[in-house]
Amino acid sequence: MNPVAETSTMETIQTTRSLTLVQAVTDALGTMLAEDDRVMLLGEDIGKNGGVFRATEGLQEKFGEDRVIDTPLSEAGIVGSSVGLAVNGMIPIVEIQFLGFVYPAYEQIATHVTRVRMRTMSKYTVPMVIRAPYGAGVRAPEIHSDSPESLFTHMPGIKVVCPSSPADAKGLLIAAIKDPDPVLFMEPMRLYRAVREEVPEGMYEVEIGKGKKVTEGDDVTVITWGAMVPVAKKAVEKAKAKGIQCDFIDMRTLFPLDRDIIAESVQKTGRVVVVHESHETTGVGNDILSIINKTSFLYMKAPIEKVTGFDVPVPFFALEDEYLPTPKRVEEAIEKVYTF
Amino acid sequence: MNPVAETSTMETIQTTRSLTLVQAVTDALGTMLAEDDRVMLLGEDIGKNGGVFRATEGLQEKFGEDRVIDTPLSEAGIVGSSVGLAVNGMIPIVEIQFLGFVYPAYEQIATHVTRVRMRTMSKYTVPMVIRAPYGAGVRAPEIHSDSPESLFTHMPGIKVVCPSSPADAKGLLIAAIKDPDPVLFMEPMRLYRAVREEVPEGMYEVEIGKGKKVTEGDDVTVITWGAMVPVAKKAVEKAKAKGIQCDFIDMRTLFPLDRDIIAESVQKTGRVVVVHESHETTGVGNDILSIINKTSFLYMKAPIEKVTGFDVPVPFFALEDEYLPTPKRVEEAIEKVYTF
Amino acid sequence: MEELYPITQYVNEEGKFTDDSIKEEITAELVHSFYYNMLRIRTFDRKAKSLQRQGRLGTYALFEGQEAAQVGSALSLKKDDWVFPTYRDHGAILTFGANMPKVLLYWNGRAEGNLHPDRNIFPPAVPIATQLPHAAGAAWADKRKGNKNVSIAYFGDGATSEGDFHEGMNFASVFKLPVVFFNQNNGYAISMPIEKQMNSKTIAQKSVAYGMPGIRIDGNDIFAVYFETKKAFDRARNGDGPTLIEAVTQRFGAHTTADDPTKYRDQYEVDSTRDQLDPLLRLERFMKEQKYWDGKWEQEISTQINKEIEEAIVEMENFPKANVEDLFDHVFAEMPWPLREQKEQYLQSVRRDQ
Amino acid sequence: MEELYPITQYVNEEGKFTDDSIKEEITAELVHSFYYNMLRIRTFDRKAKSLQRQGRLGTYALFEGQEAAQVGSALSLKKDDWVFPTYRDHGAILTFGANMPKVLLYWNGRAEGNLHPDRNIFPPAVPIATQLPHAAGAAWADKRKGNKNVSIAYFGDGATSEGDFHEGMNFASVFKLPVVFFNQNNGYAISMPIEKQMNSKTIAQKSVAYGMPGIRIDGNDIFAVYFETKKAFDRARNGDGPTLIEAVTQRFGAHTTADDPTKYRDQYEVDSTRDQLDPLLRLERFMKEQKYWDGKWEQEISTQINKEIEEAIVEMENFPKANVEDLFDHVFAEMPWPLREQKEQYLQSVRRDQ
Ligand SMILES: Cc1ncc(C[n+]2csc(CCOP(=O)(O)OP(=O)(O)O)c2C)c(N)n1
Ligand SMILES: Cc1ncc(C[n+]2csc(CCOP(=O)(O)OP(=O)(O)O)c2C)c(N)n1
Ligand SMILES: [Mg+2]
Ligand SMILES: [Mg+2]
Repeated sequence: MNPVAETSTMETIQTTRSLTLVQAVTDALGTMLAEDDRVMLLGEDIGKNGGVFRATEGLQEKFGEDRVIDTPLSEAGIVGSSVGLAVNGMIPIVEIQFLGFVYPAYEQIATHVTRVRMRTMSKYTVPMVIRAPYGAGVRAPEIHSDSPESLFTHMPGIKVVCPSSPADAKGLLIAAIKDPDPVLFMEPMRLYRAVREEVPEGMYEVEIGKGKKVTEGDDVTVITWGAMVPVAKKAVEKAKAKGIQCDFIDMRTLFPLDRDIIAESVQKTGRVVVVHESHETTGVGNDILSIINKTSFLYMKAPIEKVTGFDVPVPFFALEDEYLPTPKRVEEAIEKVYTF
Repeated sequence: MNPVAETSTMETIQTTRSLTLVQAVTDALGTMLAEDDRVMLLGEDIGKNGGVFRATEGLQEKFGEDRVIDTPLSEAGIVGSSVGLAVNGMIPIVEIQFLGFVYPAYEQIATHVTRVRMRTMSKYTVPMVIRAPYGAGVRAPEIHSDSPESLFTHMPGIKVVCPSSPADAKGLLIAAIKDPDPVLFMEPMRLYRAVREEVPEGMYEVEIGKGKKVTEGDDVTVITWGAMVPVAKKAVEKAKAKGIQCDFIDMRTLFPLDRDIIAESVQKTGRVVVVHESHETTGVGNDILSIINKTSFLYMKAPIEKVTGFDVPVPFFALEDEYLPTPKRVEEAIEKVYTF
Repeated sequence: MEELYPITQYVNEEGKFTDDSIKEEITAELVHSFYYNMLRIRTFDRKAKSLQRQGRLGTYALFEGQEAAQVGSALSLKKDDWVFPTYRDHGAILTFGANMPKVLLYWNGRAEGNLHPDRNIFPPAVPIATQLPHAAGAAWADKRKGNKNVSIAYFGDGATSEGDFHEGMNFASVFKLPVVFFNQNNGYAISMPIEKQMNSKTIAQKSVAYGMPGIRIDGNDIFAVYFETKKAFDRARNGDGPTLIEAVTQRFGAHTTADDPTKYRDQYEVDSTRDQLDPLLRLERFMKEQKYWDGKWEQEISTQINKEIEEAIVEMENFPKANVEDLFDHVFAEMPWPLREQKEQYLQSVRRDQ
Repeated sequence: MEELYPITQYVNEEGKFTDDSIKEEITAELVHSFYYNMLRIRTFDRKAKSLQRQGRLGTYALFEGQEAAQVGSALSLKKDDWVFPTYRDHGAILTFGANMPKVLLYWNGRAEGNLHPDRNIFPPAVPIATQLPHAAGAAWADKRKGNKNVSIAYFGDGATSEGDFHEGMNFASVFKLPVVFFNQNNGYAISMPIEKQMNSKTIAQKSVAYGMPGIRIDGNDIFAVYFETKKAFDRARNGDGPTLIEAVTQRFGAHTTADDPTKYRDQYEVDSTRDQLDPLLRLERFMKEQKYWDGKWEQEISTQINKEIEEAIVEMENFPKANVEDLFDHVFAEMPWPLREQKEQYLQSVRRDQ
C-alpha cells in the first residue's frame, strides 16, 4: 500500500503532499517535463485552459508553449504527429479529452503507434503516452463515458494502465512516460477528485504490470481496477461484515496483466469475482478468466462471477447508474461464488 | 451441413451451382440488389473494377452506378455517409477493401453505426452491412492481414458474422442484409477461392447466431471459425486417426455466440480447444471461455486450450505462417486436453 | 483569401441596411418571425442555464450570441428536410420544430430527448464533426428517392480540424448531394481561438478544396443568414449540389455550464462588445429604424414564450422516470441472449429489494 | 481554380524549354544525375516486376511513368532529412539513399526491408494518408531541435480523400512545420480516376484550405519537379513552413502486380500516349537537344545499373531466412509475459520436430 516501498528511484523522495488523483497526474507531468526536455504535452485545451479537468493546470505557463501545446481539434492529427515526434526523438504525452473520443485516432494507434517498433525491428520506437479520463458516473453528456480498454489490450504493442489512487497515478504515469514503448494511461474521471492521499514529492515509479493487494482474505478473490475499486471495496466490506474474507486486488495494469498476483490469490481462494465497468463481452474480465483457466484450473471451487457494464452502449446519464456495477451487484456475486 | 435445410424462405430454391466463397458473396449481393431497391453497395474499386477480389464483379453493370458506387478513398466517409443513407431509408452494404483498413472508420462504427438505435430509442436504425476480407496467409503486403473481430464483438450494437463455406457465406450474407441492425461480415480472404461447394440459387438465409457442427465426437470439443476451419479440420482428422473423436464446431457468428451449441458439446466432452487467428489477449476465444465458465463449470475435465494468433502484430508475410495457428499446433492442443 | 470571401452583410450593427438588394423580399411577417424565434430561443437558453444552476438540468451547452445564425438558417427549412445539429444547436432545432420538453430532457440525460415528432432531427453530434458524413448520406438518400428535400449539417469552427469534416465535404461534392454545411464560426473551440485552430483566414475558403461554393456571412445579421442559407437550399433542391456557409458569430457565454471562460479569454472584452454584436439587439434596432417595432407585440410574445417554456419545464419534470428496461431494449431489434440474460438477471437483482 | 494553379513546366514533351529562367542553374552534372537516377529506378522497377512474375518477389507496386516525380523530389534532400514514402515510392527512397537489397526484401515480406542504414526513411505508408501527420510530427521535432532538416511526405491523388491528409496538412500549417507534402497525381487510385475521387479540378488548390502555398507542376518534367521541390525545401529550412506540391504524372502500368488495369481503363490509350509522356524519354530528348547526350556514357551507366541490381538481387536472395524469434522480439523493448510464454511454447513445439 505504500508507494514509496515500490519506488525504484528513491533518493529524491523525502516528503509527501496530500493530492487528489488529478493533482497527482499534474504532479507527474510537471515532474517529467522538468526532468526531460524531450517530453512534450499535446492535446485539446490543455494549455491556457489547463485541460477540461485541469490535469495540465499551470504547466504551459511553467514550461512554455513549445512544450505544452494546445492542438487543433484533431485526434488523428495529434496522435499521428506524435508518432513523427516520437521517432524523431521526442517523448509526446497526448491528452485525449475523453477516452471515448479516441476512436478517430484508432487507426493511428492500431497501425502505427503499436507497430512502428515491429515494422522497423526496433530501429524506430514510439515512447508515447496517451492519457485520457474514462468512464461513467459523473452525469456527463452522452458519449463522454466509455471505457474501451479492450480495444487496446487486444492490439499488441501498447501497454494499458489504469490507476485508482493518487499515489499510484503519479508513480504509474512517471513509469509510463519513462517506458520505451507506448502506454495508454486511463484516468478514472469519477475518482479525479473523489479521494485525497499522501503522494510522495519528486520522482518515483510504480512498476507497470504489477497489481496491488488492497485487502487480504482467504475466501473469495475480488479483482478490479480504476473507478470500480471503491465500488468493489464497499462490497468487500459488506461481505466481511457477513464473515466472508476477500482477497481484493486492484489490477492497475490491464496489459500485461499481473498473472502472478491473480494465480497466487485464486489458488488460495478457489472463488473469484471480477468487476469491471466496460461491457462484458470481449471485456478484459475474460482475459482474467483465461489466466485462471491456464494457471489454476484444478483449484477452482466455483464458476467465476463477473460483474460488469452490460453489453449495451454506455447510456445517457439518467440510466448510467443502472449500467454501472454497484456494490450490491458485487456483493451478490461474492455471495454467489462463496456459497456455490 | 446442408444449407437448404436451414433456409427460411425455401420456395425459390430449386437448383444449386458450384461456387467459390467469393462467388457466393457476389451471388448474395446480386440476389439482394435485385430483391430490394433500397440496397446500395458502396466501396473503393467495387464498380468498374468489380472489387479488388472481384466480389462485386458485374454488379455495377447490372444494377447501375447509383446502386453500386465507386466511392472516394475514405473509409470514415463511406461508413459515415452510409449512416445517413440508412436512417433515411436505404440499406447500405459497405465494402472495406481489407478489414485492417476499417480503423479510420472505427469512430463512425463505434459511436454511430452501433448507437443510433439506442440514442433514438429505435426511432432511427442502421440496417447496414460492413463486409470485408480479413486474415493472413495469402502473402499479402503488410497490414493487409488483420483479424480484428474483437473490436466489434466488444462494441454493443453490431453483430459479427464469419462464414467458412460458400453456401454459408451466401445464406449468412443475405441474412445480414435483411437484418434490421448492423452486421460486420468478415470474409476469409484465404478461403475466397480455396473451396467450391454447391450453393443454392436464389434467396435463402442461414440464421445469424447459430454455429454448425462439422463433425461429431465425444472426446474433445474443437471450436473455430472462418479461415481457421480448414486448419483445425486437418488437426481433427489427424486426431481421429489417433483415436480421438472431436466434436468440431464452426461458430459462424462471433456476436452473439451460439451458447447452446457450445454448452451442449462441452458438457459432453469436458475438454475444449478453441482456435482463432486473432491475437490471444482479449480475443473472442476468451468469450468462449466465459460461456463455458458460466454454463459448464462442473463438466470440465481439463483446462481449455487456445491456439491463436500470437500477441504480436500480424507480421510481414515472410513470418505469417509462423504467426498463424497450424494444424500441428491444434493437434498438440487436442492431445494436451485429451491426455490431461 | 479574405478578399475572395468577403463577409456578406445586409444589415449592420446599427440596424441599418448596408445592402438593400433584399429589401423587396422583406415582409413584416418575416421580420416578426425572426424576432419571435430569436427571442424564444434566447429566453429558452437563459432559462436552461438557470435550471442547470439549480441542479434541475445536467451540464448544458449555451448558444447565446448565436441566435441569428441558428434561427436564420433553420427558418427556410421545409418540414421533411433533415437536420444534423451539434450539442449547441437546439436553438436551430427548436426553430425547425423540435419538441421543447424533449430538448430539456436531452439535457437531463434522457434518450427520449432525441424523439422529436414529425421532424427529421438526428441526435446532436457529440463526437465533433461526425455529422457531416451523416448529412451527406441522408441527402444522398433523398437524391436517390428523387424528392426535393435537403439536409443541413451544423458544426463549429473547431470541427473543421477533424477528418470527418473533410471526408463529408468531399463526399457531398463528388456526389453533388443536396446538403448545406452550415458553420457557426463562434471564434472558439472551448478555449481554442480560431487563429490557433487553423492557418486559413476564413473557413469559407476551405470550400475551394472541394470545388464547392463557399459563402462567408455576418452570422449576427439574420438577414444575411436567412437569405444566403435560403439560396443554398434552393441550389441544393435544384440539383446544384452542396454549399459551405461560414456564419461569423460569437459565443457570449461559456462553452458549457462546466466551462470557465475566464481561464482563456478576456470575458470583459466579450461583455463590453456584446451590446454592439448582439444579434437580437441588432434586429431590434433594425425594426425600430424600419418601423416594424411594436412594444405591445413584443410584450405579448415575451409572455407567450415564457409560458411555453414554463410549461415545457413542467412537462420535462413530470416526465416518467427513466425505465431500466430501456437500457437493454434499444440496442438491437431483437435482444441477443447476452443482453436478454443480463437484463433478466439485473431486473431480478433490483426486484429482490422491492 | 485551374487558372490559379497553372502547371509549372520548364521543359516540354519534345525536350524543349518552355521557360528557360532556370537555364543558369542547369549543369551537366545535374542533368546527368537526373538521367542516371531515373534510368536506375526504371531498370529496378522493371526488374522487380519480372522477379514477381517469376515468383521471386511478392506482390509489387510499380511506379513506371513516375520517375521524374520521384527522382526530382528526392534529389535535393539532405542526408539528415526525413522521408515518409508510400508503397510506390521506392524510386524516391532509392534516389535518397535507401539500400537496394533492403527494398527488395521489403517486397519479399521482410521487416528487414525497412532498415536502410544512415537514412531517415520511415516504413512505407500502407494505410493510405497516414504518413502525412507523421511527416508533420518529424518536422516538428526538427523544428524544436532547431536544426534545418525537412521532412517530405509522398502520397497519391487518392490519399487526398482521407481524413489523415486533412489533419496532417492542418497541423503542418498551424505549427508552420518544415515539411513538404509531395503529391504524385498519377490520375488513378487503383481503378478510381481522379475525376471521381474529388470534385476539385486540382489537388494544388486544396492548399487554400490551410493557408499554405500550393504548387502544381508537370510531374514528368524533372526540371519542374527538381526546382520547385527545392524551393519548397528552402522555404521549409528557412522557417517559412510547409508547401503542398501536386506533380501531375501517370502510372503506366497496373496498380500492383495483383491488379488488372484493363478492367477499368483503356490500356491502349495509355500505351499509345506513353511515348509522348514518358519522363525519361523527355529528358533524353532534352539532353540530345542541349548536347548533354553521350551514348557511350549511357551504355556505361546502364551496365553499371544492371550490375548493381543483379548484385542486389543476389544479396536479397542470399539473405538469411526470416527468424521466428523476430516475430516476438520487436513488439516491446522488453517482452511482457504473454509474448514470452507464447514464444517459448511455440519454439518448443517447433523444435520438437527437429
Ligand atoms: C472527437 C471529439 N473530440 C473532442 C471533443 C470535446 N469537445 C467538445 S466541444 C469541443 C469544441 C468544439 O468547438 P467548435 O467545433 O468550434 O464548436 P462550438 O463548441 O464552438 O460550438 C471539444 C473539443 C468531442 N466532443 N469530440
Ligand atoms: C486506409 C486504406 N484504405 C484502402 C487501402 C487500399 N488501397 C491501397 S492503394 C489504394 C489506392 C491509392 O491511390 P493513390 O493515393 O492515388 O496512390 P497510388 O496508388 O496511385 O500511388 C487503395 C485504395 C489502403 N491501403 N488503405
Ligand atoms: Mg466554436
Ligand atoms: Mg494515384
